[in-house]
Amino acid sequence: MQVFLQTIVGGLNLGAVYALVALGFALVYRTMGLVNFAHADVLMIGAYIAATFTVSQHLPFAVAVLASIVITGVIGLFIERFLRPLEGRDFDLMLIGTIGFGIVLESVATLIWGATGEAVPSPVQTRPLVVFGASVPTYDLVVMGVAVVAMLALSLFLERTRRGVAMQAVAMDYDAAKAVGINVGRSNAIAFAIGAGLAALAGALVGPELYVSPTMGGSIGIDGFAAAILGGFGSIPGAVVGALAVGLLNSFSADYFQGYADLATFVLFAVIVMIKPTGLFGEKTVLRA
Amino acid sequence: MSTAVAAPPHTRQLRVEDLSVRYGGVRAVESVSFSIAPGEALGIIGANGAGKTSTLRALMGLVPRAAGTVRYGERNLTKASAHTMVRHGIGYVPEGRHVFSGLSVEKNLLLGGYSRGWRKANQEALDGVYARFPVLAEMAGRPAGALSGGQQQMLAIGRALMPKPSLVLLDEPSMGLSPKLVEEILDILTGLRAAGLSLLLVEQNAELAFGATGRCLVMENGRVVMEGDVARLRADDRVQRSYLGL
Amino acid sequence: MNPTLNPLLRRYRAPAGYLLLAVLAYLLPYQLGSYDMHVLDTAFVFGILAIGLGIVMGIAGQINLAQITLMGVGAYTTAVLTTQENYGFWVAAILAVLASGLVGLIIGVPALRVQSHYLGIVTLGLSLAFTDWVTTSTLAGSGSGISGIPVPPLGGIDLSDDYLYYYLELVVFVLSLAFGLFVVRTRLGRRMRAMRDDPLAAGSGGARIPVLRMTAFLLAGLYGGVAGVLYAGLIRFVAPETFSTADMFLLLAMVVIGGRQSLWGCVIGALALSVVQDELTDLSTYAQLGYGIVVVITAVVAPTGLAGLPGRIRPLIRRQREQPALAPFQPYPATAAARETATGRELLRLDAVTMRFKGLTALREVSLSVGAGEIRGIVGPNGSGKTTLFNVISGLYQASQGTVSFADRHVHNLRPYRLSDLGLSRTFQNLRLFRELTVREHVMVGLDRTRPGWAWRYAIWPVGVWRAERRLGAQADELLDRYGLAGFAKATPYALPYGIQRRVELARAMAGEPRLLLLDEPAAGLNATEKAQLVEIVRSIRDHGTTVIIIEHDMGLVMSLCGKVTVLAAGQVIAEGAPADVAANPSVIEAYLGRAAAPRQTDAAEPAPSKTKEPTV
Amino acid sequence: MIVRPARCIALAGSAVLVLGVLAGCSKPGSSNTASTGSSTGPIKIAVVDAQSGQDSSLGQWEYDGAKLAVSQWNAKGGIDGRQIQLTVFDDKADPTTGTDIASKLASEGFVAMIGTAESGVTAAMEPTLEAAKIPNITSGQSPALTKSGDPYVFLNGPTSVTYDSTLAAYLTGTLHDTKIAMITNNGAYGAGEQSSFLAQLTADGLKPTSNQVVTTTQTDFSSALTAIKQSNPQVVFIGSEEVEAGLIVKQARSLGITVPFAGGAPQGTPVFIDTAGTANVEGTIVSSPYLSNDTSAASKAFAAAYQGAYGSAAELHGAKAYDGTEILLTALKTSGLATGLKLADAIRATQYDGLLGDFRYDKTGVGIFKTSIGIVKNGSLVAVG
Repeated sequence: MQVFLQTIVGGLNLGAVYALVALGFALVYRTMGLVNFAHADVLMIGAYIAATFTVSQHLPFAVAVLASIVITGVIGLFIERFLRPLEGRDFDLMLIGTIGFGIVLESVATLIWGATGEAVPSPVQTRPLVVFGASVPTYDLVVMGVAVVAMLALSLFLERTRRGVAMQAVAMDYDAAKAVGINVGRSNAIAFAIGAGLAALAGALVGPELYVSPTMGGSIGIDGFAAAILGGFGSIPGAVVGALAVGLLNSFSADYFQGYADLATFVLFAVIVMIKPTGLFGEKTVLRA
Repeated sequence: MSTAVAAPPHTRQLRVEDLSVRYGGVRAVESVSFSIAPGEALGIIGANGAGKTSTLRALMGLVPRAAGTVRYGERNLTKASAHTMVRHGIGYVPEGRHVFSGLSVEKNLLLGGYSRGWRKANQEALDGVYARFPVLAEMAGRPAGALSGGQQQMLAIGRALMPKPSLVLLDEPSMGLSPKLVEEILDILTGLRAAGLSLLLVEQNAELAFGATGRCLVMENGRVVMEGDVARLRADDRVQRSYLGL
Repeated sequence: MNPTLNPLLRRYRAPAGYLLLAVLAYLLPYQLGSYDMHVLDTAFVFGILAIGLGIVMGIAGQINLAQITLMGVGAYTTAVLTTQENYGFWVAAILAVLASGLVGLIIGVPALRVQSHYLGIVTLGLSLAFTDWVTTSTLAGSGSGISGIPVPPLGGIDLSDDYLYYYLELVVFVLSLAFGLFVVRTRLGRRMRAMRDDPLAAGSGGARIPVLRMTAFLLAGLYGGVAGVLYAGLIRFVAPETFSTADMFLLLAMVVIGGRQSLWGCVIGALALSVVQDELTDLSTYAQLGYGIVVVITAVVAPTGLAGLPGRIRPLIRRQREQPALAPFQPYPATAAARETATGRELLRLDAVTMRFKGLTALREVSLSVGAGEIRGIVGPNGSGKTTLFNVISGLYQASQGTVSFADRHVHNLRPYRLSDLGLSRTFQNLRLFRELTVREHVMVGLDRTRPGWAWRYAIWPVGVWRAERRLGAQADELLDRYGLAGFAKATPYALPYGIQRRVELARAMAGEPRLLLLDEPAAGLNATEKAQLVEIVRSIRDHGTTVIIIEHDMGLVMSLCGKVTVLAAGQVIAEGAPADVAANPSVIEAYLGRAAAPRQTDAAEPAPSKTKEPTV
Repeated sequence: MIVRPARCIALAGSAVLVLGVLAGCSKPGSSNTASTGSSTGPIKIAVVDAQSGQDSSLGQWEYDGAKLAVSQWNAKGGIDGRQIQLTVFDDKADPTTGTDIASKLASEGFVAMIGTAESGVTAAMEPTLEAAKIPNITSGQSPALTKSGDPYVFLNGPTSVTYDSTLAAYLTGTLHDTKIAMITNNGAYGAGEQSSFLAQLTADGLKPTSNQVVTTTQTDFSSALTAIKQSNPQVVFIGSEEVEAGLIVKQARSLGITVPFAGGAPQGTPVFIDTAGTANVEGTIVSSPYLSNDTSAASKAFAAAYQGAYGSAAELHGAKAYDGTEILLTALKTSGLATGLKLADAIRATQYDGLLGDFRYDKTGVGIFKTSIGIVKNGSLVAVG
């Protein structure tokens, strides 16, 4: 029973991290129709920036996270210009183009920070809470809390603000969006910058839970992408629910299958996607996809 | 019918000269010229594939203008890109409605007023559109995609009216609608004219165009083949022949 | 140069080129050091693997991020069977290739349900599942891999020598490439390419999309297996890290940079990138950076890769050649049998068909009966449901209510390819041509009436495939002549004027000699001359025994062509009869021109918009 | 000019034949086998290690250690007046890349190779290196490496059997622990650790209270650690690389596991300690042949030189590579710059008292059979007793 509960806690914590990653995938896809495989590498850049600020500059963690979000967001503006020709292209090209860009980011990170990576100390040092015999580390609660806040903020932004609604409109109908006066290029750039900021937030938060290195994006990116797909690609609540599902799937298969955890996870994932191809919440279709 | 959306009387004239459109090697529109006086309603009619929609899209800047000039009032809009047109007072109702189907009716309307701001800046215009189209007020929270065809058409028109344009371009508002609804569209267009707006109406439904405008162009194969008062064209059986291939 | 010489030169240019390549390939090892030899041997393994990825991704359009895993299956099967089960190398090799083919099929199963990024992540996941399995399973040597794979025995030739192994690889590679090119350029590959460019049109032309997708994955698996066996024989050691995601992305980059839609491109990309990658191994980080940048630039600037460059450059340097003109259509010989069928027996019947989309009703209780030998016109204002009607008849939509029967069979649940087999063919309103296929290939796709089982001949009797291909080619040339398209045989249709594209689509639809032909706005965008030719063609088609239903806006054309016209408005049939009667019908005039001319009706119903989009697969 | 195609083909065909004959009908490559070790110019030695990816910190340490030894020898004038040239190759921890590099070493005339840090990569390279007669002093510690009968493979440290038997003996014999839990990963290193430590326990008549296997990519260990916690062990054996082991320990502490962890070489490294957090690793029991930089005068000198050259503290992997390189260079000197089997024999004969202990190679290529037990205190490893 305790293992079961603890596995749930672990799964939810993983899920919270994946949620932050999946939100970025979902946002960029929903507003731009771009499947961005470089997202996890943007995350890695964000993690490095935050780590640099905390470890070398000794800034408070929250400040470092904010700085990382802002800086990575600005970097995102440049990346978007670079990737702009790929928006709305066929999937093969998006796939290889953004993967290629991810490799560029990885090598740039290696050149700046070296290949060996960096450990980031946990910013919260209090004892874990114990709930029904399961320990819930306080930092995990922070991550989950931030994930929930990020989801709500993103939903509010997309549903309630002028800019957010306009971004959705761009993805739904390019020409009609132009006709009502939306500067489509700028809208996309901002959407991508927000996605990059989200990636930075995710990266900064997972830094202390993992180890920051140029290759850290790999498996987080795949799990985050799987989460976004599972929830219904482009759906904001779907990203979070999908992420929690993938997190739980991961931790339970680790429990039951030990070394064969990945095998179990991905076979199950394939089966779920085949049964429900549009995900739990249905794909938020963009016109071009 | 309320006239709350009426723009202040304006004095701008639309002048289009030698507008051409090419898709690849195909000439869709060949050197089309016309002008619309302030408060005038002009119709462009013709059979399917005559180049009416391409003319309108080129005017809006949604497809590249291969040649020609576009002036509205003092401004030369020949090089203006599509998203700036609304700031010059030009509203656009696309062919096939093209409402943002995943967004609510109200958000569609607010997006219509995107260039002016968001809820605060658009509240008055929003009330005006709701007054004009009460059914949209009833449906305000529904996703636009769930509306019926006629309601979507009203939404598309309402969206174009949100920024209080002085000129509205409408592309086949009657498409796929029942005769009764076409009648309603006619009433709406008459109302817009009465409010002092200039209209450019592209229609396959000639009777609607005749009813809503005072002057029409007839297009065939990318060219203007006839032009004249509605009364004259209505009597001219060449129009009917052009349509029915007689 | 003597112009008479040109054809000769042209004829022998290709064989001479191949011969030169063969000589170079034979002599290459004499110029290389032992390390370069090893690099080249590894490059060839990737070359073969890239052919497999080229077929599944470039030719069939199916994202497969588990291609490297298929090689892993081949290599691991060889390793396990030789080291633990004591099988001979070549027996193990055959079993390994079969195993990879089987795994290819398994990995392809999701492609039956999902495509694009969904398929990407699922195949990537399955690839990680494989890595996990070989890492953990003691059968597969766990994390430390399997060493001690025996040297492949080959009649006393020492294949542990990289130089001699090269010749083995060369032979296998050439055979693999030749078979790949053979598949791509004959009917199986042609159908795959058609499916890639437009699954809907390919399906309507009789291609079994699910079977084709699985075949593509099977081929990817077999190629992966061959690459894996060669890998096992060359390196004689397998470990999980070798078949990793990073290597998969490298392979993907090879194929995209080389040009995914050309097997030559894939191969050249693989060989070049393997060698370049190795040259730069000492500058790891900068090499990675450069490789990333090249990949991005290729995706952005040259989406067709290196293989696509000649095609993009050629028009720039070569003077615009005189465009050949569309030759006149040569009417079909009117056969007696055709006249026989033109007796008006009912061929197509719709009973009270209703089509709803999410609460919108596009067709409302439409009933229709078309007799054999008719040319039926379907007219109506924009958005009245005409195209939806065609989509229901051709099996793209399933009617919400009502029944469709074709040639006395209930067909309203049949898939488009089944209807195509029964003799139903169509064109599309917005021209659905295959972007990368030549005009001749379009016609050949239309002519190809083979069933999926036919594909076994590729494995058993390729000569038979080749012969059938020549017959198909001859038929295609005949048909191109008939439709006046012979001058454009080698052109891709999207570079051609619109009128010719329309003609191509018509020729493709008629290639299978259908019993019923549905034409959706065939005159749209045509000029007056072309319209006149169209009338002539459609008449000849009917006289040849094919019944025609035509949706058209050009009323003049409808008037002159159709014996009977059905008028749709707002999803309902409002009139039917001879063209002249219909044109005089007040409700038709009202529907077209507006209502002033007709008395008002109290129509409370509110028909929905039916500007329906084509469904996407 | 008129060219008849048929003649064209015939010409080309005969050209092939002629060229084939010219090439001597011999198999290619037989004439240009690179001679290992030319008699002039620098002595070429390769370091092969991961310089990129997750294991690149290991690779960096090893390269630094080897470089230090070489630069010291070169400063003293090299061997027989010839300088030693050290070249580093990045194997990306990938066996295939390893085999490519092995061929490269063979064709470019390297006399010997230092590395790799991954037993899997070394195993993949072995056949090629054996065929090319290139001695290889590896940092791998898998017992499998010693079983191939390859005379060219040498370990620069003990095998994992030594690590784990020493550790098991300390836990069961000295501490009298009987309740020992295990957590290992399914990678090459982890699987090796699992089997050898489990074998030691079994030999002592013990069963682990819990035996958890995790994957190398896992980041959440809740279920495994909770199972371990419930089995109530006195100590947890950990068989995983630096970063993952650090995450495991970090999560274990937050789940309320307070007992010490015990493990091999990775658990003594700064990366492990930083990743887990200094407070979390306090008391970790480490079996290592090189516990700290101040166990002997030699290690102090090494550490000082290392600090001077790279500005960071030396640790086990750098020391291993340093020892291995010293042994190689000594053998080169004593054998009079021999190559191939002679050099291998010279290495085998070299008796070297190094940083890790006294190397006396047996015929399986293992030269050292002893590790010591250390405990992590305040973020650094301290020898026990």
